[in-house]
Amino acid sequence: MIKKILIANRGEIAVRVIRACREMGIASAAVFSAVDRAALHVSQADEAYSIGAATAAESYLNIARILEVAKRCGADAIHPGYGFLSENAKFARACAEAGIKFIGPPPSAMELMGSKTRARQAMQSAGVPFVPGSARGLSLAEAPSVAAQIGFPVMVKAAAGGGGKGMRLVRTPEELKAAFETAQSEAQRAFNDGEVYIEKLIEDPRHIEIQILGDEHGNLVYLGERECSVQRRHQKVIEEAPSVAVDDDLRSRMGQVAVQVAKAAGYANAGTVEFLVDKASNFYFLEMNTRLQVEHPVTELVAGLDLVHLQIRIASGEKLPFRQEDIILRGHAMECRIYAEDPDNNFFPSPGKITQLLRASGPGIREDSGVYEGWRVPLEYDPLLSKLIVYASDRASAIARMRRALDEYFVGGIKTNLLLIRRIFEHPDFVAGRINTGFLDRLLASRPEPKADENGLAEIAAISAALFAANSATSNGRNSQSGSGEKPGSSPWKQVARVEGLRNE
Amino acid sequence: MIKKILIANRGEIAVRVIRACREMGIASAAVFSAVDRAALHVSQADEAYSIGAATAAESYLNIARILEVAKRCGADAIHPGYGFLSENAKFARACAEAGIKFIGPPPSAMELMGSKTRARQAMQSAGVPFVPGSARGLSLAEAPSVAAQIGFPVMVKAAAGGGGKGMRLVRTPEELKAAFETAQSEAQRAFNDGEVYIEKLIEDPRHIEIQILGDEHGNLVYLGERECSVQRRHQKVIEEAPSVAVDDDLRSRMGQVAVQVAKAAGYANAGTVEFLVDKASNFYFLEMNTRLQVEHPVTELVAGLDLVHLQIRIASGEKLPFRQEDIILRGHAMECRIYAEDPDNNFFPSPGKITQLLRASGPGIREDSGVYEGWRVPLEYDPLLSKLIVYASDRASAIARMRRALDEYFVGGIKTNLLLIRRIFEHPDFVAGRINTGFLDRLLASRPEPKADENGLAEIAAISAALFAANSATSNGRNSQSGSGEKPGSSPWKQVARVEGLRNE
Amino acid sequence: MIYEVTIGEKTRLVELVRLGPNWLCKIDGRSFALDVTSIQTNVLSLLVDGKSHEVKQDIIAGETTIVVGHQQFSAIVRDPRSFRSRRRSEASGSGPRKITAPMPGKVVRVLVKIGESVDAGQGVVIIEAMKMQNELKSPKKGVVKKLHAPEGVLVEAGQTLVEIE
Amino acid sequence: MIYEVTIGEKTRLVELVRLGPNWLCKIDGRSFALDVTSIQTNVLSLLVDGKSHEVKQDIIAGETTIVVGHQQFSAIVRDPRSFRSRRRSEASGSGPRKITAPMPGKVVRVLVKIGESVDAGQGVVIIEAMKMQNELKSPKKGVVKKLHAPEGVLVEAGQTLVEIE
Repeated sequence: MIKKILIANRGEIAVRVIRACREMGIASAAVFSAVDRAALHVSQADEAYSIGAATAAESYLNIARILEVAKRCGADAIHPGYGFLSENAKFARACAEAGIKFIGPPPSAMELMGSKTRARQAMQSAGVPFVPGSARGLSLAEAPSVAAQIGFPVMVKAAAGGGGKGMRLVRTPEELKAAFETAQSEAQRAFNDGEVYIEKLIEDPRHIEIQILGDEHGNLVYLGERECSVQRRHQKVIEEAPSVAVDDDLRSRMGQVAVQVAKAAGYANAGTVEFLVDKASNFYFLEMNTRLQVEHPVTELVAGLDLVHLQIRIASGEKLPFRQEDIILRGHAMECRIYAEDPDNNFFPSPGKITQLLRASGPGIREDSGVYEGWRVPLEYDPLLSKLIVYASDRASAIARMRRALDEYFVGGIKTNLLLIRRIFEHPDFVAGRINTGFLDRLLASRPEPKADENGLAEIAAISAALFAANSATSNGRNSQSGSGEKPGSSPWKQVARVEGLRNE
Repeated sequence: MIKKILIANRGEIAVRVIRACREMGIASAAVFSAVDRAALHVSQADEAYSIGAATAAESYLNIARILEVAKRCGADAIHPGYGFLSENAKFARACAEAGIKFIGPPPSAMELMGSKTRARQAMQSAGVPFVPGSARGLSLAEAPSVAAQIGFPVMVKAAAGGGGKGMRLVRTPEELKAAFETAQSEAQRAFNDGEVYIEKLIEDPRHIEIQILGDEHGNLVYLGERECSVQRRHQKVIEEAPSVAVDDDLRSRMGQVAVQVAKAAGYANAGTVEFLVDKASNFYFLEMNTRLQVEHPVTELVAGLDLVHLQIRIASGEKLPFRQEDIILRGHAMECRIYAEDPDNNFFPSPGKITQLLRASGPGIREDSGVYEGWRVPLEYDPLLSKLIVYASDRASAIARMRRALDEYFVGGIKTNLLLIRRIFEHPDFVAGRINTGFLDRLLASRPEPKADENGLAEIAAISAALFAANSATSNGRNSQSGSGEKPGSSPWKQVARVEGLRNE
Repeated sequence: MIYEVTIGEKTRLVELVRLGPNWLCKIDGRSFALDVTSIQTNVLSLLVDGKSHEVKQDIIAGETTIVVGHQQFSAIVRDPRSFRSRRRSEASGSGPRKITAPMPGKVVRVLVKIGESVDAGQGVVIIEAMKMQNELKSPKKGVVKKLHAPEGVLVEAGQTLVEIE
Repeated sequence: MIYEVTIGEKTRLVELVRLGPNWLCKIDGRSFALDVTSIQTNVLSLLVDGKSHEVKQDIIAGETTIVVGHQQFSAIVRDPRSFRSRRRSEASGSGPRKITAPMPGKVVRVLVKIGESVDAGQGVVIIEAMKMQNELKSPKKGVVKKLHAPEGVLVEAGQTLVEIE
């Protein structure tokens, strides 16, 4: 078994891995940049080493420095978390050369999946379903017959593309020529490469992914799906397991394809195969993420397993402790990502000091957090503060539970997306499971429902604002925390509801 | 469905029920005594009403006052929690008379189980196994043959007994006469009733209980067992599910007996049937608790169900949403009860202000708490602060996870039993599952293992004590919270590990 | 104590009077008893006629938000007798206007010079945090009077960057 | 800064010297660099030669506990230059002794009178909390000099109840 793991990451995922190490009796070594000395992962780890300046390139992406620290402290393995170096095959190779186990798939699988074209070739020859399309550059002359064969509507896409440039939606054969030419010239201007291809348009697809797990002895299982359709600019906000769109039959078919993908890539350890799913429950391979995902907890909750423990056991050379038929999925789990960002101001990040942090707890609540009250969220990194995750016996109960948890959760001092999350959890389409990758953009484009001022809450807010002002005037700047604990008379607020009692009698 | 529930309780269980109400869209009404205005259940409920003085008899046990509040606020049901009025049949009847649904079993079942002798008669005629014994007062002349029939060792017990008085252990026939006579005269003196009976001694029994759930339409299921052998003076400290001593066969036999017990009592809603289990896996009925138990969360975690939700559905007249064969138990759950008490000072309660509260979180952690930082734990009630509960795929992982959670958990300002819990979770017998009702007393009687001063932690503690003193001297009494967030230069502790970095390069 | 509290479009006069250990509150011509307990810093428990409200206050860059249950309200509180709050409310009228940083960040570009004329809505400063850039715009037509934060400096939320007159 | 810290039977002299933004610590004749950051009130993060320690301090009724990982230590800290701490350490020697409440509670019985002779270990006061009673005993043979808390009063942890001379 691995004895000491260096965690080449920060934030909630670093804390997540440190907790797993502690539970497994493995020493954990954190690394930190100049602005992260006070970060939670530093104080929670058994060891912690400074690795450079705030800029990620000089610290969390600094391969040489990280390997140097790993060697110096005697770590026999590195967990890369997600983001940063987690999908960097060069880093994985450098670890291997330094005699340090990289907790993840073999570099060859990372390289294969890191290349869109190589991945597509390999997966197509393994019989994995792709969005129907020409898969190569076309001439205008070829376009009509290819499009007709695929069936309208189709997308014309730049081969060198990205970011929506050189991309045109074509609903009828008549529109094809004009769209094709515009896309070509746009692609030429944007990428200096006019090659375009045609792909079937998947209307209102869902983004559904399959968690797979493989050991280094060729055993592979899938742990069900995650529904990740609630996203903004490909940034997932809410994930759940299972998906309302996936029944037992579809789950087993998607699961088997995901295992096939992993097998074709020579995969080991934890990985995720992403699919688009259309309204007719056809699914199409999108890509494979060769790492632990942010949203892995929802799978953990429905499967009753700990994926980080399993990652470490696999990296230690152990065999998977179960076979496919032993996996029992039960109940429903949902995760929301709490970001330090301001949805009312174009999602601008909102770093700064967390002056207050009230957390949700009780039945069915899990919080994977990387922050604490009093900590100053630095400017330099991803604004993910924590993940609030719920488990319940069914989807409706999970939604109700998440709403309850959101009522309890409060972050003071910085802006967060908590109110937006609340809006999503109250949206009738979300509640009914009618979600697809366009859901959140449509919700953001619509005006928030002007809430009926239920129970005169605005009046309560006005009174409260006055009470807070009176409190700070009375306490005259002294720290008034713990009014509850004050002896009668020493606080402007009294403990006992005498007046209330009298009034009602 | 019930629309508004008054919670006739306080502390963590009141908060637990309020959370369930919120998740089910049911209004919750809290009640509070004069010292509980600032308690968590008051601020978390939708409504809150003062019900009287600090003394429980004048508030949380005040049936008339509670019913008056329930009627005034329009509650259509009352949840009694555990303790206080939860097993008071008179209260349940008074609720029914007031037209308010008591969320619990019918009063007749509470009365039956509240009477030791009536319960024994009813259960014996239903074929429920009891500890073998005479079950009635004996004369000295009858004693030898009865004892021989039961088989030594036996206990001679006062019929009117309690608290160990009039109780004698007899290992051989020769000791019987003297022990019988001493027990008789002790019973006569203590209870003014010399009647004694003989019962088989169950050596080193385990305390194992079965959770049952019944609807008001005659359907009954069992949800597996809880192992509650770690107790001090019949006060449970740690509970877990499943028990290492229970295999599938024993579970189904105990479960069926528990369902039989409930059926014989005309039981509905949640209840617990307690058994003693001997080394040969014989089990004997002890009593039935006609309420939700403190330790219900461990069952919730392995069964994936919410017992309070189900209690409310049952009380609303719904049928159980599953049958026995639908219940899937998975993984392992453990709970420890965090008390405000001082194990080093004869477990004396330690009320007072919680000056700091650092909570455990992350994978597999649940906390059901009734307290918050800054709250002053009142003198008047049970010292249970919160319950720390873990779930993992197996018992060894659950123990490791609880240790990790205990590392994270910290209560400042008052004494707690956290260190004792830690000692239990490190004890080789506990880790191996070799526990019985005498385990904790034996552990307490033994000296704690003098810890090797691993890694010079005492030295680190000495340095830290000096640093805290220097910090408070430097900051000169000002609130130094949030050193982490201070700008460089304004705090005696610096954010960036420059020296450390220099030293290592 | 009397406060003028503006929430949304509506300004209410809230009068608070001590009544034994509790408060009597007058608002919009009605009075009622308030049972108030401080739970933690910035968290109050209010009991009003049996209804329990946990209310939280958050102040970011001088702006007050009040959270009641799962509703959130921006509030402006004025003490009508306080000189300071009067002055502040005047400052938000016409006359010179300050452009402040909406969140902590780094000033990456200053787009104007002192004395330059700017239109309402014209970009003035760009600040960056967590790799996202945000262009701050002039709230009015006017002339750049002062530049407080040169390119490259780190600024706090609420810090004045530019003054437009 | 120099402190005398007693943990268990052992008293150590801890010298802390500022070294740039960090500290140099001398203890038991050895010196090493300390990288210290305050995480929250009463919580420090210490890095000593790469090892990370989250240490917590808790003070109950004047007694300091230091928690390092899952070990807990009672600590007595003296500033050798401080008059006040010298006096306090003298007070714990012979001479008059105070009996203090170990936790908040209610004084339910006072078992002695002023001027009464008491033996070491003799019960002096009974206090009650959460329905449990606790008899406080005299730490020494002597005479009751003062009674600070009559029957029926509520007392705080650390409050002096009786003085024995």
